Amino acid sequence: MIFKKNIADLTVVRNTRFNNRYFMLDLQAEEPFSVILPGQFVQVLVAGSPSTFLRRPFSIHSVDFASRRLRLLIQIKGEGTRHLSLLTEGAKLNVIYPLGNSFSLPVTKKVLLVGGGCGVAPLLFLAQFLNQQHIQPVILIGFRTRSEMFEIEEYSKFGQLLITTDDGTAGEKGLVVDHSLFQKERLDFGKIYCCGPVPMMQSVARIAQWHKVDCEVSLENTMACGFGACLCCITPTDRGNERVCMEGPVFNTKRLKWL
Amino acid sequence: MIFKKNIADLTVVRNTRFNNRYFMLDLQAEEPFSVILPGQFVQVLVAGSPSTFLRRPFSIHSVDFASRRLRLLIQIKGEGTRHLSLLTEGAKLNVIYPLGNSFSLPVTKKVLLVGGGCGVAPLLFLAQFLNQQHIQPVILIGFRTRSEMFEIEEYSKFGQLLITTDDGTAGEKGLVVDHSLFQKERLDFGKIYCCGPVPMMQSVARIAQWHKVDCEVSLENTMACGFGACLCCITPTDRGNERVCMEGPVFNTKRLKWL
Amino acid sequence: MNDLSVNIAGMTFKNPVTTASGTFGYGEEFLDFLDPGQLGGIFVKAVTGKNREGNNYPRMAETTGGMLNSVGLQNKGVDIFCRDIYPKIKTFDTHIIVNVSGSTVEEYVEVSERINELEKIPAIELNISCPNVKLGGMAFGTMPDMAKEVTIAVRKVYKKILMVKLSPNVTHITEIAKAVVDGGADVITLINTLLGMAIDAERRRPVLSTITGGLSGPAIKPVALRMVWQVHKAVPVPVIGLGGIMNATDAIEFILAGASAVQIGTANFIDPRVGLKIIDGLGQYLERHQISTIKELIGALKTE
Amino acid sequence: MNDLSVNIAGMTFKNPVTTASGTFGYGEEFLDFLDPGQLGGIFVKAVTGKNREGNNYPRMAETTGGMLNSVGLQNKGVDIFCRDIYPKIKTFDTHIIVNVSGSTVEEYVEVSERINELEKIPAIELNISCPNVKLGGMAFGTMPDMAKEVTIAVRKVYKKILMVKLSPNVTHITEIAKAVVDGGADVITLINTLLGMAIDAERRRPVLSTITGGLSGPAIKPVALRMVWQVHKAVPVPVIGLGGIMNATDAIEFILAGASAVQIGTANFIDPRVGLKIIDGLGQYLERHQISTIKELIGALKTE
Ligand SMILES: Cc1cc2nc3c(=O)[nH]c(=O)nc-3n(C[C@H](O)[C@H](O)[C@H](O)COP(=O)(O)OP(=O)(O)OC[C@H]3O[C@@H](n4cnc5c(N)ncnc54)[C@H](O)[C@@H]3O)c2cc1C
Ligand SMILES: Cc1cc2nc3c(=O)[nH]c(=O)nc-3n(C[C@H](O)[C@H](O)[C@H](O)COP(=O)(O)OP(=O)(O)OC[C@H]3O[C@@H](n4cnc5c(N)ncnc54)[C@H](O)[C@@H]3O)c2cc1C
Ligand SMILES: Cc1cc2nc3c(=O)[nH]c(=O)nc-3n(C[C@H](O)[C@H](O)[C@H](O)COP(=O)(O)O)c2cc1C
Ligand SMILES: Cc1cc2nc3c(=O)[nH]c(=O)nc-3n(C[C@H](O)[C@H](O)[C@H](O)COP(=O)(O)O)c2cc1C
Ligand code: FES
Ligand code: FES
Repeated sequence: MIFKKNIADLTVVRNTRFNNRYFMLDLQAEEPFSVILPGQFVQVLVAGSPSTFLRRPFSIHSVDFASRRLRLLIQIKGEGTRHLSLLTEGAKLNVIYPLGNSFSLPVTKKVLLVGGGCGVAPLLFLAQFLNQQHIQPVILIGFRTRSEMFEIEEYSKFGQLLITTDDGTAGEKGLVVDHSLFQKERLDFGKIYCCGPVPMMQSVARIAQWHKVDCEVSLENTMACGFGACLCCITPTDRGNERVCMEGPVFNTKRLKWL
Repeated sequence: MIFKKNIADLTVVRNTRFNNRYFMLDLQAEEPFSVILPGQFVQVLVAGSPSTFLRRPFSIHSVDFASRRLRLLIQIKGEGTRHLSLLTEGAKLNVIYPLGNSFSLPVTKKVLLVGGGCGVAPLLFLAQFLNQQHIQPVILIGFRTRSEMFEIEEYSKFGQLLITTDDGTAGEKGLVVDHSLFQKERLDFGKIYCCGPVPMMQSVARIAQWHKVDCEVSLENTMACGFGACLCCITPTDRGNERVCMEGPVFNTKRLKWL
Repeated sequence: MNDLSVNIAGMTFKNPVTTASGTFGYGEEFLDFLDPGQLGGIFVKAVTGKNREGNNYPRMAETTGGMLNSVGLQNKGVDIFCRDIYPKIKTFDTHIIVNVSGSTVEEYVEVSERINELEKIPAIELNISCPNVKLGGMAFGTMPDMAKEVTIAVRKVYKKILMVKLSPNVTHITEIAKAVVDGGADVITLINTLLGMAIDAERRRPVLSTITGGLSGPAIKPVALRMVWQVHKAVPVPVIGLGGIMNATDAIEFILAGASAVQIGTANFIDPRVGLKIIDGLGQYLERHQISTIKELIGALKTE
Repeated sequence: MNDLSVNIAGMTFKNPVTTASGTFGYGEEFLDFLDPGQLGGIFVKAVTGKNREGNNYPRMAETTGGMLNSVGLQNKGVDIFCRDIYPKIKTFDTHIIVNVSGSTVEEYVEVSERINELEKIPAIELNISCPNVKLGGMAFGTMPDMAKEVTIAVRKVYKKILMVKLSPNVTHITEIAKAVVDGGADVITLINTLLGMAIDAERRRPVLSTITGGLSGPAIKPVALRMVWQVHKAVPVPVIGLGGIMNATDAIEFILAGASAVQIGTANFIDPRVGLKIIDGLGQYLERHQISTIKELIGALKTE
């Protein structure tokens, strides 16, 4: 397997707006991709935005190796993401990819994926990848409300989809950690993969620890480089301060100090 | 007459490319213009260009009061002007206008206008204005070569047009100051108005002085504000350092120290 | 709700948004854009003892997120200021504060004494931090002893509120701040510009006629915020903060760091109405955070 | 034509483009993007006596035209450097220079002594200018006496080329420069980061865990250029210049101001191949201006 970081101008082939907060960029590469694994991310240069000096990191939402496309699912936060949300077909985007480690393969076939907010970004790619290993995960996703749900059918292709909404307009009412799945005596999974807001990941990690289930989370951090050079993005682990962009973004919660 | 500086978002209604260096922006205002005089300029905010922090000054090339439009003739120099050259119809441009003083009215009807490079910008407006005062100026313009000439017919409407080109492909060959007009014993004008590169303006001013003809030039300078607040744009005059953006940009060469 | 007023050394400012010396002319240049009475105050262009022509052209260079200037205190001198300019601006319905500059202690004293007589000027701001003059200026602001000396001398003749504006081009800003407070300063304003330089690579020459100049604009905001925070903690007098403020969020940051008021400088050149927008933005911030008075935010940075 | 090589204290650099300590890891992080052998040299991340975990998260804040960092010298210590890292990087076909940091004079001496033994390391860069550590670091770089003392102490044990990297957070950069040259420095590099601060207005907290941090990027270029120019004129040793260099034009500006070589810092984060682009750009500049060697440009600023 060839692991190699690239810098390239990718072409925006589609910009899909899901709602007033989320959009998806489909990016076309000239060259075929080398290995890209679920959990990895990219660093995007936001040209033409006066207040955006550094690149912006985004998880790889999914990859189509055949057509040399990768997709980013982006939540509008500030100037950089607002600027990206306005890109139209044909625009060039300078991207460094792929970066970081990836989710590790589970040892059992009983696997739970948990996501919320823009933390869902890498989950579809992971689900697809698990399918290729003949694993059908349970996928639990939290949305704020029914009208903000998206890509529901996509997820259903790869596993059993469970949903929570804050207001109960779809699936179970409440946060993902309130889901009835977690109320059971035994949490019957060999592995939990989780990404989303830190408080959510912490709650899920605590539940996993309680049930002695292995749990991996994908962390965010403030990044200057994204490829291990600056040491700005550290998180405390059992081996000291590690770089989220190199030793992560995926960490086994056993190794983290933030529980 | 109401003199008032405005800040407004003007709408680009046309962006005409003359050649690889020059383009013209037609800008539409919502509100009717108050007084705008030939020689005045505007300060344009170049949004979305990371390296353009301050506004960019441009002479007012012409005004159509009835349709509330003003035009800027712009030469591509660096990032700011390159960015403006890419604007398309419908784009909004934040502009402060009108700024600076203006050319003064001549006491005689024999008037010569001399321009070269992007210094031609305010001349059409001036010619049109003189026409309204029943003055038909002689207009002498220098271009590099025939293929870079533009707006020739426009000028011809308002006076007698003379041309020089560096390579002789149109009009007389040479610089504007080489024109046969200046070789005559007597320079039979009551006033010369001149704008263009500083060396050209200096040569014309020297000729004017020799012939004892009144001469006004339009100066450029590095401007931070454009409306008199910063004192960055001074030029030495007989009254000390004066602001090019307020006491100028038009100066009678008698008052300048740069001859 | 939304009380934006602040008190500084006994003066009440209707809001904490003022304009920085040298970036707002004498206020008159902005009359087409705003009513100065809406601002908390105006710090007018430096006034010196005699007429000064300032430095030669070019005086300005654009830099990333900022600009260099080397205006060099061009002004008509204190006589003309008192005779011609003061009568025109004294009617503005806001505090007019005069920025006093000089090359010698005597010049600072002379100018301050004259300004002391002007009824509608409640305060002066001693500019011991101008990087663009050969004599005096910044030299006073980089040495604690000199900074104190000039403050003491002016304090003797100036009876109203004495503000001193510090230079950021120093190793220990708090030492200078303490020195001028010891010398009798009622208020500290900071920062003036950082000493910088721009080069035209194609012509292989400095861009500015003076080679070096003063850097202002958002590029310097992190340095300014740090110094405001350090000085606010170090001295018992109110601090007025500035350096790169472009919008209301920037202003809030300075206030949280310890500024009782802020000055808007370079931003005025890009948007002459920016002061009013910042005042609006401060009101919105208070509303969003349900804070009744902006005074609560002064120095309210949580650092545990 | 187009000779880009420069000589610094007897070393020949194939071109004047090197990378700044702390922004290029140990070179390894860049192997997918470029061959380090194409660069003039690499200044690797700070090495201290013992393992250091650095500061807490968050360590980074973006600012206008720059960024603040408070990494705080995280590294595995000199033992691990010599044992694990050095063998991997010593094969790079370029000069590898180690940035030496410490909290005490003894620590600087200890580390320098160890690095002195490494055959393929021709020089060290004493970092007496790190703003992100509580003890030592910048303190050494802001006081001429301490700067000189640490330089003398290291000079005694370090036999190869001794570079000293200065902090810009001082009143008189030339005094510090003279002090370290007196102490035995062969080369001066400058500038390190400006001490700054960022505040999250919504949360009313500092952005960085350390409250203040070091400002880098194009925002600081005017200050860096000014200091390189001042120091180049003040001391007889070569100067390596850095601070906000993003492209070849910036690099030329530093060279004109007096830098014999430049370091690229923050720009590496945005474009890990920027060093190569700058090398290309320098060649083009020489060609356009018909200059046969870049040495002609060092300090060639025309100021008459
Ligand atoms: C490894 C990684 C993967 C990511 N994947 C995705 C993704 O797939 N989709 C997605 O929408 N977002 C993702 N993010 C977050 C994304 O990078 C930020 O939202 C984005 O950089 C914000 O840029 P901006 O210019 O719009 O906002 P800014 O104007 O920079 O900031 C707006 C607000 O967001 C906060 N913020 C900015 N960057 C971060 C950050 N890195 N971490 C936490 N808070 C931040 C700021 O403090 C500020 O309050 C990821 C981040 C990391 C580190
Ligand atoms: C009163 C006034 C009226 C003007 N009218 C016109 C006009 O009608 N049409 C037109 O094309 N241009 C005009 N200019 C010049 C125009 O403002 C500059 O060309 C423009 O600001 C360059 O911006 P930029 O970002 O493209 O270039 P930058 O990247 O800022 O600079 C590119 C190069 O141009 C030089 N430069 C930039 N600004 C100026 C300036 N103000 N004076 C001299 N050199 C400068 C720089 O030093 C640099 O070498 C006028 C200038 C003034 C002061
Ligand atoms: C063009 C210009 C002229 C200035 N003139 C003065 C002055 O006369 N007196 C003074 O104390 N500060 C002067 N300053 C400094 C500003 O008042 C202010 O301290 C500095 O610009 C930083 O603030 P800013 O980043 O908001 O502009 C001047 C600044 C600029 C840009
Ligand atoms: C993330 C980061 C880490 C740094 N670490 C070090 C360091 O370990 N030692 C050092 O001397 N300088 C360090 N610096 C300072 C840089 O080497 C350089 O002096 C500074 O960033 C200015 O250059 P620039 O604007 O090109 O980045 C660091 C800078 C950054 C941004
Ligand atoms: S972002 Fe630079 S090391 Fe992780
Ligand atoms: S540009 Fe500010 S005074 Fe003229």
